[in-house]
Amino acid sequence: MAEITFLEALRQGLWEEMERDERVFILGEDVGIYGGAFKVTDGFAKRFGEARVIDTPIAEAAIVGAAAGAAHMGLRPVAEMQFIDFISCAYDMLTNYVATARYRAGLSTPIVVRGPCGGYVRGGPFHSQNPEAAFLHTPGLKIVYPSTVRDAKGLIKASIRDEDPVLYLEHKWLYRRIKDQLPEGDEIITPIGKARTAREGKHLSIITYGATVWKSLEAADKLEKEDGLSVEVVDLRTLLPMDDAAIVATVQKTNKVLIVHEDTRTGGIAGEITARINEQAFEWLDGPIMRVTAHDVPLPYAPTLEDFVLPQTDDIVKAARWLANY
Amino acid sequence: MAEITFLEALRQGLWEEMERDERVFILGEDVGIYGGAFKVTDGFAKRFGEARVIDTPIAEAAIVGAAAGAAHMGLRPVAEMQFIDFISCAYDMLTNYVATARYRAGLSTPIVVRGPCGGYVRGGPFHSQNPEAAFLHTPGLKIVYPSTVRDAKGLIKASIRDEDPVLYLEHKWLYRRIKDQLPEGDEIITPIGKARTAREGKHLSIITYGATVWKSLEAADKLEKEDGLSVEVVDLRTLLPMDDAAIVATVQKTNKVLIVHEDTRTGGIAGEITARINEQAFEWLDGPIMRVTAHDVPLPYAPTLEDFVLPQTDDIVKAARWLANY
Amino acid sequence: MPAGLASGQLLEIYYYLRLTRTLEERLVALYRQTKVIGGLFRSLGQEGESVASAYALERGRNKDILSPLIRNLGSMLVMGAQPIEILRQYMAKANSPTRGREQNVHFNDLEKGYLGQISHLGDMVPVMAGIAMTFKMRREPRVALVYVGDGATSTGAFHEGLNFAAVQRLPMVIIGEYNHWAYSTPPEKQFAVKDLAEKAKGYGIPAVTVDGNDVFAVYEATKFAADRARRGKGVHFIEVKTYRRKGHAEHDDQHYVPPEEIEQWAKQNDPVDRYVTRLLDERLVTADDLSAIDARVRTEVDEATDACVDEPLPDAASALPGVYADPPAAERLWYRSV
Amino acid sequence: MPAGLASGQLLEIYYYLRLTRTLEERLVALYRQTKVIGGLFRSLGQEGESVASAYALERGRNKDILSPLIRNLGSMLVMGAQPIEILRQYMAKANSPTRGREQNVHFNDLEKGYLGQISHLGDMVPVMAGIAMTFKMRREPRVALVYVGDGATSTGAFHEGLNFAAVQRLPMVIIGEYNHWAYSTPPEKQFAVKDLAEKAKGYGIPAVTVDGNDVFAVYEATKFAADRARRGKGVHFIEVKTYRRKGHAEHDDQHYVPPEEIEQWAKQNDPVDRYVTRLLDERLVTADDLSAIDARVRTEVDEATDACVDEPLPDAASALPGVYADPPAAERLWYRSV
Ligand SMILES: Cc1ncc(C[n+]2csc(CCOP(=O)(O)OP(=O)(O)O)c2C)c(N)n1
Ligand SMILES: Cc1ncc(C[n+]2csc(CCOP(=O)(O)OP(=O)(O)O)c2C)c(N)n1
Ligand SMILES: [Mg+2]
Ligand SMILES: [Mg+2]
Repeated sequence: MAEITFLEALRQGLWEEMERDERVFILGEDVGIYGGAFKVTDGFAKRFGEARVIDTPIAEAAIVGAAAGAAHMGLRPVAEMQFIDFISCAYDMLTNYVATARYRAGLSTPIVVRGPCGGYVRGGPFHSQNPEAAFLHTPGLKIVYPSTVRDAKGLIKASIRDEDPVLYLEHKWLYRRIKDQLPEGDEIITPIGKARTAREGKHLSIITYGATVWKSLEAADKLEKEDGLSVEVVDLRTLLPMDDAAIVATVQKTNKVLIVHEDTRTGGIAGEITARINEQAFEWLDGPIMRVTAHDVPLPYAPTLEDFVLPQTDDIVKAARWLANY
Repeated sequence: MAEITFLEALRQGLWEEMERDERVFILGEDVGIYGGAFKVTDGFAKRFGEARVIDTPIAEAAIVGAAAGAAHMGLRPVAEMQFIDFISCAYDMLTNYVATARYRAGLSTPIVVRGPCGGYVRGGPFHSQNPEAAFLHTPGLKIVYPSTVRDAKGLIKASIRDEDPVLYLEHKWLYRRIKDQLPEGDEIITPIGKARTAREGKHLSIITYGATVWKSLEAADKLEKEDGLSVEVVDLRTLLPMDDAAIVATVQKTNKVLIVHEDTRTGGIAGEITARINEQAFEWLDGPIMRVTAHDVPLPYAPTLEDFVLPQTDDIVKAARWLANY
Repeated sequence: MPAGLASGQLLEIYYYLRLTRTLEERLVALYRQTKVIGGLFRSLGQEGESVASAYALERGRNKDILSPLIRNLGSMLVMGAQPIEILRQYMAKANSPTRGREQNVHFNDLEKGYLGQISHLGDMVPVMAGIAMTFKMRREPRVALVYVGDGATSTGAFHEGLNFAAVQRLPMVIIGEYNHWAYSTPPEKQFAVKDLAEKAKGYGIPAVTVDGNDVFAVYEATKFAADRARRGKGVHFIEVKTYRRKGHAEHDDQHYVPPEEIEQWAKQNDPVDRYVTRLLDERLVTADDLSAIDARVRTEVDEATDACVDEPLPDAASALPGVYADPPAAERLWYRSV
Repeated sequence: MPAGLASGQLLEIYYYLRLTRTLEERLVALYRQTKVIGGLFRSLGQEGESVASAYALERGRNKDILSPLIRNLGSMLVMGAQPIEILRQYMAKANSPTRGREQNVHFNDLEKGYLGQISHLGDMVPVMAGIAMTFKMRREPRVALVYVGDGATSTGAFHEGLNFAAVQRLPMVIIGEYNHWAYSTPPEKQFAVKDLAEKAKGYGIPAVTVDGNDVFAVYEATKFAADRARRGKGVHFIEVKTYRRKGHAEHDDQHYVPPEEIEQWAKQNDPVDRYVTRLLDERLVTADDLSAIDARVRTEVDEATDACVDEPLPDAASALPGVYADPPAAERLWYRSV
């Protein structure tokens, strides 16, 4: 069993689905001969032909809209946003046309829109975004956000097979940094809508997703060593629909919750999680639900500024300590 | 002092600012001779000329983008979205270009983007939206949402005078339903960033904004009469930046919070409010922060369905009772 | 026979023209009785282009697919939408195609060949490009036809979708409806070219301008374009010059329109009148044929109305299912069951 | 004198061409030393059109305004941006125009006459239309010039902005850069017309195609278009045919490009070489004039580099102020002070 990167796992998942199901095809900017800005579709055009790996004009609304039309007709399009930041140009198409299609008109629209998101890579304000919060109040859309090699593969396969539109967010900082071995042979599918306990613990729960899962795990180790604290880390994996059961379970287990995400504090999805815990497990809380997030600014480009704005392992440690002592 | 409608108050505010400051101009679809789909700018083209009341092509991104360019040069554009639902077409321009301009490049961009929002009017999924949550994690943007005749006028004037971009949301259901008298002569300005106590109370707080302020007040009367409950109603008025002081104050006063909004539950801004209360006033809570919101579906068109999906006065009454007895 | 249409077909076209107009008049009556929920949009004076363009397509199970706008009721009827479906939609009945979830002509039947629009103008162009792309990938001899208003050509979605389709040489036909108004906005405030066809040429596709109130001209232009697309020759743009004789919707009093202008179009350039005149002048059909159809249409619209006007609105709780295939239904909010 | 340019001006243009190329070469060196943060974008082979088009504008305090893209470094230098500002931007220095908040050429000086782009392609077209609209409203004899790549013409924002400007007859010039690539995508996958000028004609504005590597041709075309716009005659589109000789950014190995193609453009059609050859052939300047400028440029770039290469990055906490005019700064997060 060879070690593969997060990016390679995603690539494998896409490849296997293309092999398995001829209805699956890819469209996006520079996804063909070039293989995509991050090489996620490297070699696909060669293997599957340009008819199934389509280089499009620079037109995100058209990419998502055309994917929707093809999906209505029974195909399984996977649309790439070169950077997820550019999905803002397809915001109308995705929220108004695609997400509502089944409900308003009984149309099935099984598309996957995927792309590189997230910071910690000196990308500046327009190549580092986390768009999940903008799509969270979009009934009809699903949002997945893997943090592990296994889930990178398992969630892309599940997303392609899902009957509804899925926004698949892949963190650039994880692409080549995270490596793991995957069992060959048996098929890896990660169910959509199910969170994962990344680390068992009893004193305090960190609920998170994406890149900050790793920073939270780092913080948990530190807290174990330095403070003897046992911290549970829950990796949501799917943001919409949310896994209430898993959230409530960890609250009932540790009675203290720290929510960590990379998005800005105001309007980030920590708010929604906090509200759900209030409604479903208020009595179990031994302290306030607290947030560790980015500052409320557009993400600046200089390393010193980006590091200051984004949540770091030490921030999580500090916040967790405070909450543990509460 | 004559009674005027919410819509007329907004109109007066716009009119007065156009009279006061020649840098102010209006652009949008059918805002000129026609006076706008809801007649908010009726008579403006006649009075101020077509050079200051500009009928544009159907191009929301161009409307917002052109407004931004003019604002950089020192003008004060007020852009109308014919229905706020169509702001989704300018989502990229508003969140990426406009909102970040001051921070990333030191550009001042004092524009107002305004338009009719909200349901209860049989508008169906694309003429009833509440977009505030999609813009809440947009540092650099301000969001105001008046519920009274006075604030309709006071907030449009404050928005036009603000140095930063403001999204001004006006609820269609309030346009002609809400009437009030405004003192002639003295100028009405509602400060951005300050909530309003719509009703004093001591047993429970309802935090809300927009059309549901009125439904909450109705519920409060009912609860007073039928249950002898004294319910405080806080009208946020500004959603971004949020008035934490007012939120904390009401929590400390009543110790129980019900958040009511018309937007869908998941991803609506009740989440953010809940998180802020947790962080700043957890110890003051005698019960969980609960939400009364729309169901998580696109807003359907049939009266029976719309009434079921949207929060109604009775829902607020039921939820408040439950919380009061908690 | 003009445009190679047999007299049976000529009468069928007349039937759809008459049905469109009569059905809309019925909707006006229901609107005045406040039975219609929300706005009412008329295609008065534009029925010709909607009916003729749709009639030029291949119809029947899984043939061509079109995407109508609010003023293309006629095209949906041609593709097989039933008057009672339209009436139910406008009255938001439980039995309407969208079960009261969406408005007026916003519904679809992909097998019959129409995809319902959403309100956001321009969005259907990329979506229909995707449908055309599927036809091309599967090598099916099918065509996607999308209508776009003169105003909607200003949207970014129109541009992205048309350019996408042009580059991929997709089997798509676009009908650009130059009806002189976008709500209250005239063409000269919408674009700086005289004809929409000039605009379309900038996408590297053939574009023609035809008299939109001449049923035969629209039929022939669409047939030519559709056949060409079917043969793999790519996108074709057809501008139809017509006139929106009613307001944007019933509430709109058209104060911004010179009244004589409407008069003139009504008197001298009504697509149905022109069609009838030609049929009779050239003795292609008899006056009796036509009045028989008028009678049949009246009966059908009456029967459809009677059959559904008193139907119930949807059951409230039916608002929850169907947001996703799985999970099956959105949850009912907690306080509804305390 | 060609294009009515005095020899002083001819040398000034040469100075900007040389400065652009030398400065970019310096950036490559700094990039290899990992002193540049993020990507590095070259305009090698396109310096001519950037410099010539900007040089044709009226420059100085509050005159014309342009909006450069990542490959229009030359145009910014012409408008008065300083080499040290560019170097600081690429190295995210505290003293950079955006104080480390934004990248490379994403910064502005509206008085000097340039507005920084954002990454989202097409968005600057509506924004520059707004600036042109202001000139028109105030009856100022000023022009807005916006660059757009062949790929970016596919965006909805380009379409909405250009159409908006065309309808309003705004004093705007668009330079459409046909440099044969959009990242790895060739024009034939981007649009179905041969020339961008054909596309532009669909907006009802004049559009010309010029040899983008002929400095004089670009200068004259831009001067004509700008003067015309200044006289209130509206938008003008200029397509410049050129070639992107480097990859999309330094990381891009261009494996998708036939190598001989790059070779050929470098050998036979380099804008700087062509400019120099003409100046010397026509004895408009002497070789010494030019080498003097080369030396001056080297010194300036050396001095600018030395002056800033060791400057500090921004102080971390400087990330907070300036999101709004009021409130003055975003709050520091609670756990940073526990
Ligand atoms: C993106 C978007 N912006 C604005 C509107 C509001 N609106 C609805 S119809 C209309 C006018 C449409 O004119 P046109 O495209 O010419 O179609 P017509 O009504 O003439 O058939 C407008 C502005 C919309 N539906 N979508
Ligand atoms: C809306 C949007 N989509 C995608 C991108 C990613 N992207 C950055 S540059 C580029 C290619 C641009 O090509 P072109 O417009 O021809 O400019 P050139 O690089 O040739 O100068 C792409 C696709 C973007 N910046 N914005
Ligand atoms: Mg029209
Ligand atoms: Mg290019």
